[in-house]
Amino acid sequence: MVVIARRLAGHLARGVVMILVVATISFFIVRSIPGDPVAANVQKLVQQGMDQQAAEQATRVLYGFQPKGSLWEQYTQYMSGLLRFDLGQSITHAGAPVTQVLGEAAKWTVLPVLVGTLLSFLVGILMGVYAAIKRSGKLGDVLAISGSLLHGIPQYVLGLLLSAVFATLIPILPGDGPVDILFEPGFNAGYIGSLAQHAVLPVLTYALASYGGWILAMKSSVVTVLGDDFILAAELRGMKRSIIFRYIARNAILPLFTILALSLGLLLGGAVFIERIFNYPGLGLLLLDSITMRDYALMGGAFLLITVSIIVANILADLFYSAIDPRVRSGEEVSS
Amino acid sequence: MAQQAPGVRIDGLTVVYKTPAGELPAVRDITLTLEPGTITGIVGESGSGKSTMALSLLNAVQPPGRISAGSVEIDGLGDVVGLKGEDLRKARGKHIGYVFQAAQNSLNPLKTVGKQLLDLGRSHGVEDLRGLVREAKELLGRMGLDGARVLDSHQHELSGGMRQRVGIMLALVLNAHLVVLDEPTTALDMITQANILKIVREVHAERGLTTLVITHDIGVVAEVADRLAVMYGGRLVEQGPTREVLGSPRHPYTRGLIQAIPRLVGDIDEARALPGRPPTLATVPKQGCVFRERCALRMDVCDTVDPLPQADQGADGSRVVACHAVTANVKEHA
Amino acid sequence: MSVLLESSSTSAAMRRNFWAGVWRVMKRKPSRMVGAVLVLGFVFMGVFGPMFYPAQLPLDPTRITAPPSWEHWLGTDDQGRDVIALVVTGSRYVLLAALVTAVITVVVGTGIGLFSGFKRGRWDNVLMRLTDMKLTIPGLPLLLVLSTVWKFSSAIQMGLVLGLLGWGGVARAVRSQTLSLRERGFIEAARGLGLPTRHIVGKELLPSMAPYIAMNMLIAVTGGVYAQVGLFFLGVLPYESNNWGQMLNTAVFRSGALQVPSALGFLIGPLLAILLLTLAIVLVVDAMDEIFNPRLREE
Amino acid sequence: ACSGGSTNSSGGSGGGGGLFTTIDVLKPGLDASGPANPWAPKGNSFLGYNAMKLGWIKNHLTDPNQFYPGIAASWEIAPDNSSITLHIQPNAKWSDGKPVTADDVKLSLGLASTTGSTAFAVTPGAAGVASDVQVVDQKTVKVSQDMKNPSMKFARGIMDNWVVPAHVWNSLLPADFWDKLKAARETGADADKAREEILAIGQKVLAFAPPKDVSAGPFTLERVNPGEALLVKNKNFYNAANVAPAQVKLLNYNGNEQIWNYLSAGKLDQAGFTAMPSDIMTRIKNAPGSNVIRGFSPVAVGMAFNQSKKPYDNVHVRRGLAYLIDRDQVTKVASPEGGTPALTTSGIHQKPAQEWIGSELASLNPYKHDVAKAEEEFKAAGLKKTGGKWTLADGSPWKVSMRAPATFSDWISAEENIKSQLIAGGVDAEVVTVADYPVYLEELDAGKYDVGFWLMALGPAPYDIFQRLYGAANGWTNVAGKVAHSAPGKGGNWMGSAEEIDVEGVGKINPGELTAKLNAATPEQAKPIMAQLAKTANQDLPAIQLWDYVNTQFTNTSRFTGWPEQDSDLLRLNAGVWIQLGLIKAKQ
Amino acid sequence: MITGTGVVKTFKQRGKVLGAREVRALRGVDFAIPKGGAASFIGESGCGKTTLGRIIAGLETYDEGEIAIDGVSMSPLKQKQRQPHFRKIQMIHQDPYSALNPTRTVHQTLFAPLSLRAGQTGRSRSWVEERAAEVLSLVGLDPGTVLSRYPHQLSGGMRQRVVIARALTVDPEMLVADEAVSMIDVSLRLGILALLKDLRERLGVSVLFITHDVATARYIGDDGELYVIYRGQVVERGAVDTVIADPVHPYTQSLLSAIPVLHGLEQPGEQPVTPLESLDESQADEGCLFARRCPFRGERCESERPLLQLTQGVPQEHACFYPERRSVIARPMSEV
Ligand SMILES: Nc1ncnc2c1ncn2[C@@H]1O[C@H](COP(=O)(O)OP(=O)(O)OP(=O)(O)O)[C@@H](O)[C@H]1O
Ligand SMILES: Nc1ncnc2c1ncn2[C@@H]1O[C@H](COP(=O)(O)OP(=O)(O)OP(=O)(O)O)[C@@H](O)[C@H]1O
Ligand SMILES: [Mg+2]
Ligand SMILES: [Mg+2]
Ligand code: NI
Repeated sequence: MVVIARRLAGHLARGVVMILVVATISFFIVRSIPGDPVAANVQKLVQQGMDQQAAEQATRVLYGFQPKGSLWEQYTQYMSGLLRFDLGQSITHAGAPVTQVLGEAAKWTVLPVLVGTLLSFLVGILMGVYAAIKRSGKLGDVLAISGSLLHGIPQYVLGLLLSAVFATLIPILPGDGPVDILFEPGFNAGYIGSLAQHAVLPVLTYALASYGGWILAMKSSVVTVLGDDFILAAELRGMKRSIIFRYIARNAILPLFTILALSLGLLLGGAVFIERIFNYPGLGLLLLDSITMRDYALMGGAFLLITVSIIVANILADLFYSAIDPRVRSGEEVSS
Repeated sequence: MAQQAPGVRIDGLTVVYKTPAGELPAVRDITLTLEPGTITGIVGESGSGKSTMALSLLNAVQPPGRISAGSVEIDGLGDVVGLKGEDLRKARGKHIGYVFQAAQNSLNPLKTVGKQLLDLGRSHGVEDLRGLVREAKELLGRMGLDGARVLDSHQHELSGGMRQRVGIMLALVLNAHLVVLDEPTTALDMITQANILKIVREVHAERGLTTLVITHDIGVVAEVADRLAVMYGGRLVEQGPTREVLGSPRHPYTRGLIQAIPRLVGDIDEARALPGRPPTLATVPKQGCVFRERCALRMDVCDTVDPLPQADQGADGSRVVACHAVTANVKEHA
Repeated sequence: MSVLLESSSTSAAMRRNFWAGVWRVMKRKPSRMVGAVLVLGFVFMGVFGPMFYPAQLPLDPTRITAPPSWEHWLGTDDQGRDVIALVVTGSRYVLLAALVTAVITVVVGTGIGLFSGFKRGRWDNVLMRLTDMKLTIPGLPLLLVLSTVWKFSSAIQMGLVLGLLGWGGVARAVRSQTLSLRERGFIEAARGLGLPTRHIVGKELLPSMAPYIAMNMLIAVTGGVYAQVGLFFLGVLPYESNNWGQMLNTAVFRSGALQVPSALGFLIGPLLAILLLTLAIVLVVDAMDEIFNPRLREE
Repeated sequence: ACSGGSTNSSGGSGGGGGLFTTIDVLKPGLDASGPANPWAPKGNSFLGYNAMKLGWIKNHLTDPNQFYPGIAASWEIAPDNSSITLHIQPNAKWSDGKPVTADDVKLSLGLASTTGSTAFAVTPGAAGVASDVQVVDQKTVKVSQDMKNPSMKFARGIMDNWVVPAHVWNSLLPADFWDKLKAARETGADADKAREEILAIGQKVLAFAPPKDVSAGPFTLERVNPGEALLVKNKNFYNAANVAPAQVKLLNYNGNEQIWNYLSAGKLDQAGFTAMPSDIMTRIKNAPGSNVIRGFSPVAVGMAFNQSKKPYDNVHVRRGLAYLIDRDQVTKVASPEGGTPALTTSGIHQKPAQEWIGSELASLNPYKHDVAKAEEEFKAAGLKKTGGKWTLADGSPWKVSMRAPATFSDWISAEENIKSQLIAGGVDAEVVTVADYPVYLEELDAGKYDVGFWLMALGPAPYDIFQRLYGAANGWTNVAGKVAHSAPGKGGNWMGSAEEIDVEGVGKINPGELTAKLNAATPEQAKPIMAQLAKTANQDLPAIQLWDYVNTQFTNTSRFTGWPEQDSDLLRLNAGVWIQLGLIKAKQ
Repeated sequence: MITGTGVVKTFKQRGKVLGAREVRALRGVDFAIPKGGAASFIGESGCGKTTLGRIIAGLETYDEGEIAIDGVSMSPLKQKQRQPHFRKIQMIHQDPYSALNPTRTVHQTLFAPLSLRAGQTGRSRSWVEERAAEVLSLVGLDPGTVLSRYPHQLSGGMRQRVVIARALTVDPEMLVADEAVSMIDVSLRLGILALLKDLRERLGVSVLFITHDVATARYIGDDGELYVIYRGQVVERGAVDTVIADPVHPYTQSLLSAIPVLHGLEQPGEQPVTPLESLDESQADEGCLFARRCPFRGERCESERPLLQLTQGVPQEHACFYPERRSVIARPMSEV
């Protein structure tokens, strides 16, 4: 327990440093973006029929939500805000706290990503075991190659293909938006059903995008474990197949937890594509919007949130890992 | 099935491995009898086929290898080569205990020894799991370990010597009377090795086992075995009672091997290395004597004809040698 | 210091051996041949493809986003240009940028990994923290943010930025390889003999890792393609008249390829190119895996 | 709802006139947490539905001061434009039952001045600004214009303002607000401070979230989720009897392709214009009940030159290019549904051009596609043609480098097409895009581009029309009615026309000053000026007018009828206004 | 001549998040290896033999104490300055498989250090060729057949010879052979041992031989010294044959009695000493380090640490309060 606590403390310390660094980086990147959002806003208003001067004034009010002062002052202000979980105000949302806007969007990213990951994790692991066992046969080959292929194909290609096939050519599933409005939000069959229906394609894309990785990782992990002496030893002791299978599975899955965290990162990164294709109002879309709108605070916030969730996922995966690996639990360093 | 030390008769055993160059024999036409209640030692250099033979005793040669000919008759089990599926699985562990070459890593790193013991019990339909644990503790205690603590430990919490002892415990706990130990002391230091060998000897005697010890270290065999068999290039070149074989080796390889042992006392110039190098699966001659390349007594016939094992009966049991030169010599004398 | 030539006869024999091994591995599974041919095809397409077409692709304003036909196998784009011609001529930018990405990824990654694993100690700590950070920060969002700062005005620049963002994984892997090779006696022996670091890294470490690096390079190529095509697809990069990602963007967001089947060819073109490239590289990596794996290569 | 998902019929809860489904093209990305605040950019106040203005601007070709009644049932504009008196709808009530009063209006105008509004600009000396808001009685408000720098658009600036309930928004304006506003219009330190304070109030206004939507419009906001916003009928609306739909669903969208989807599935009862390819248009037209209404949209797009750069300083080069580019083809490729090729370059949208300059229009050079004439012009400019390619006079290569923001796909299409045409005509060309509109504007302003696309002819007010060509972007600034000119490359002057231009048949004129005059000119006074400026633009070609936008509205007759006619003056307003005016009827 | 006095090495095991564990690998070791002489270190696994060997070969730093090479003290020197001195001492690794680079031929392996030297001393390329052939002949390999081979084309014994040949390229004054024969096939071991002895005699290189098999120590040369090491401390030190025949420290006696008896050839010793407990590094450090396992321990052993010294009537140095000769080793039948 002490070891785990220490590990946790170490991770947290490193995580916090990481977050601060990322926050700093994003702060400066975001502020070095060229372009004049004020002029763009003015032009937009002018096109909508507003007078030049009025447009300028309106824009000035809107962009008043941007922090003022020297870059350094802004930075210290931003960092001290960060400690209070205050990420500033969003311009496009007329001064709404960035944290609130992010909170709205986060659920539309986190849930599908989690469901998709879980789904592909389960299926991928099973198929990975199968591919490992049949690795010298045709089927194993096909599984492995298709796994590599799926692992290799970028998410947007998968998303586009799925959307083209299931939402356009054979329109059996909704391909944009997260839910149908006419259902009263809440715990009722219609609303939940609509949510689920709309989530199918994005979740499927997330799942397919990570599935290949699982198959490959699980396969190689199983192959490694199969080569471990203790499996042969168990066989030579006449252990039941089912028990040996459990040994293999548990030992093979263990290293996958690290990959789980990494894949979460990958998926969260890919959310931009999937959400754009399926018009899912999650963090990715928010980030994209904030970039085109030059909503600096929101942009930095979205970027930070995505990164932080990856850091947290890493920590969780590691803790989970240490909870089930006795070697780590007792403080022994496990290589690989 | 409460049986006592079973006898084992290996007859014409050949094991081949599939390689890009075709199927090559790692063990070729070996005939060997393990008398009930004895400790037999097999020595041979790396790659001579020792482990392969040991695995054949459990019909557990791993792909791409397979037993291509011969039989392994074990009292109370019959021909193991013919066993399949559940029968084979049940025989392993319950009838034949196997202590793994790399016993260091023969335990599941994620489970405690005790849990693995229970898994073993369940696999073999042991009803009285408490009894099994008691038995295991007793065995461990017998080997100088604190049974309760060991059963609660994970592999990484045990030292090499302790792991090896746990391996022996797991091989014996189901009351197997035939035990195969593949390199039981490799990678252990001298003092631990001495302890393990002592344990092997004592347990063997106490439980009335038939034991097969496989090693590349003649010293180990000399220390524990009643009978000694020498393997070279997948062939059994000589076997007989340990003292006799060590005291008066007949096969030129055995002689060379014994001569090559560094000695603690005596004239150091007596010892010398064997010229040449041991064969590998690919370089072992396909026909004729496998040792001829390094043999001082090489004759023309060695190139073409496999020397047949010739047996004679000595005071402590039979001695077998497979060498044209030795046979010829004997004939000459006769 | 005099540099001596290495015994040429042995390396020649070795090379012959190697190619025989390669051939055997390729022959074992025909799919690998397909992969190799596809990779060569893409290289050819990138190098010579654009030469088959006029610098300014002919366009036909009467046939905008036309469905596939005999004349235009995958239809036409929103300007009435042939989709296949676009894919072919667009490949140069994409592949060049991907190549630059891969080279930088591998060079920087290997450099940092080697340095870190070789020097160990404080430098290692610092560099690995840096690498960890790079690996934790999700690449795509970072690219999105960066795309507003940088102007990716040429394929080389594009590759440069992608490469500078992508070296983390390679560095980590190379470092762990270096660390494990360091433990091997031959590196220590070389140091004991007083051989210069240049020799140790260049002659002892790198050749041992070469296959691994080559594989990483191939994978980095696909990574480079995906990232830039993705960015163009999202439309966060300046419009590039001839680029797979731009085609996807225009097809989906402007020509309604997901709405009207007639424009589907416009979408399929670049998608197919990406799929084939992925397939090709997956198959080749599969073959390389076997070629360079001494366990599998051993006869 | 999405393809494959449930359609309108699944709503069921509608009853009565049923459910009206539409989309607000100006608001991509509905924000479920957005407030019902018409000033908030992501707010959930929808023009005409739950957000009311004093009046609704008619889509008139030339007169900016034509309105449909909104909160104001009627109005009187003083003949000299010095004031406007508003009469509030006698029956107007807020959805919570309270009547709409003059105080509401006054407060709303106050709020407008904090957030930026044409008639309530806080810039000293701004044109057409209200000097005083006077509550005449509970249903009448009089607003006077500051006649120091009057504008023809004063009435429009007043009518085009949101009205929100004072009993909800009261707390935002401090008691001394109106004094502050007065102070802010002056110059000096006190004024600066006042402006700062007003700015701060403005921010509060933008961020203000009423606890509940209180609307004087035909609907109130029921709920928003990330996909859609649902509005229900407001029984207290003054014209409730004539409001047909019981519910309005406003769909969210993030990209135009989503709107295409909705439309081709026949899901939208009405939608504003979004750019789309012809294939999609065909599909949409084929959807059951689908109906397209087109009308005037006072915007044109032009290819503008930076005359500080060679060879664009030479008018013959500009003319040559105008001859070389086939505008029909450009329009067909770039904006097949949203525009008509410009007949000529006059700086005015072709429809109102007829009204403004009449027969003069015919005398303008149409710059019909004509390669021979282009060659002539190039020769006149001293360009050389070698090896089929035009080079500069000194033999150095010439490449027309056109810029566009990457996000404006129709502009890029157009430039791509122009590029092909130019190359075919022997002029090397390229299209360079920049990340997005903000960067584009910044760099354009900095004079970094040779050629860029520029929106022009933003009517209907004449001043606004020519302000695009002869305003700030071309060096002329109009501060407090005084015109100043800054040299090319300075003060935002990226077009770089000469300050005085000798126009054939007119003589030397200063187009900037002429333009400034339009601000306060009556239509009759404006006409001759417009003609002069049109001629100038036509001859001097600071920009080549490529196409004039068309306002296209999509409607669907399956569920509702009563849609506006083609070219109706209702067209630039959205369906919310049509509904509240009682035009839309449920289909029987 | 290499001498060491009071060499101490403590490893801090890192990798743990917080707090580090210390491993006291060497606790003040004295040694002296004369030019052309031989010394053997024996001891159990983990007692610090390799560490000491690596320190002597300059591959590891030491924390305290002093090492002098040919009278030059190493302690005040910087890492770079030490290098030329340590180059005189070459390490022969235990594992000939990993000690050679699999991607380089014997030719390349030998040429690198040789051409470096040729470059430094201005010798010609032909010298390099000659010298390569020479060192190969020295280790008993035929240059013609071996030079062009890759390591995997050589047997274990040949590989170990190549490793030695490589060490000889720099004309070392001393070879540190760490378990140089333990991974070589039994039948070939003596060959390597004979080679080392031969090199001593012919080239005058001194040899530091690290082994756990005491018998092999005799084959390096009978003039050698034997150091028995226990938990980082030298517990007995003397001429090889003396120590083997008349061990006085109980630990040495344990080690020697643990050597398997070749029944049939040998007679077991009369007073074998075998401790049952295994080595426990984490055990307390007070008193004699061996006390816990020692069957002959007295009260004094528990509280006081015996130091290496000569006592009356004992020919070799030892660190034991109660030194006593015991006949533990097996004797050949012929002698009995
Ligand atoms: N899976 C395999 N595939 C191919 N050849 C194999 C395989 N396993 C063993 N061999 C070969 O079979 C021969 C005998 O191997 P085996 O493991 O039985 O030797 P051993 O005597 O136990 O050697 P060691 O002392 O190294 O354990 C060797 O030449 C080996 O290379
Ligand atoms: N690099 C290192 N980091 C931490 N501890 C180390 C390191 N090297 C050695 N040790 C520890 O120092 C002690 C002595 O190790 P050393 O390798 O010198 O023993 P040895 O006598 O050579 O053992 P063996 O016979 O197993 O080779 C051991 O406890 C070992 O775990
Ligand atoms: Mg073996
Ligand atoms: Mg060691
Ligand atoms: Ni991966």
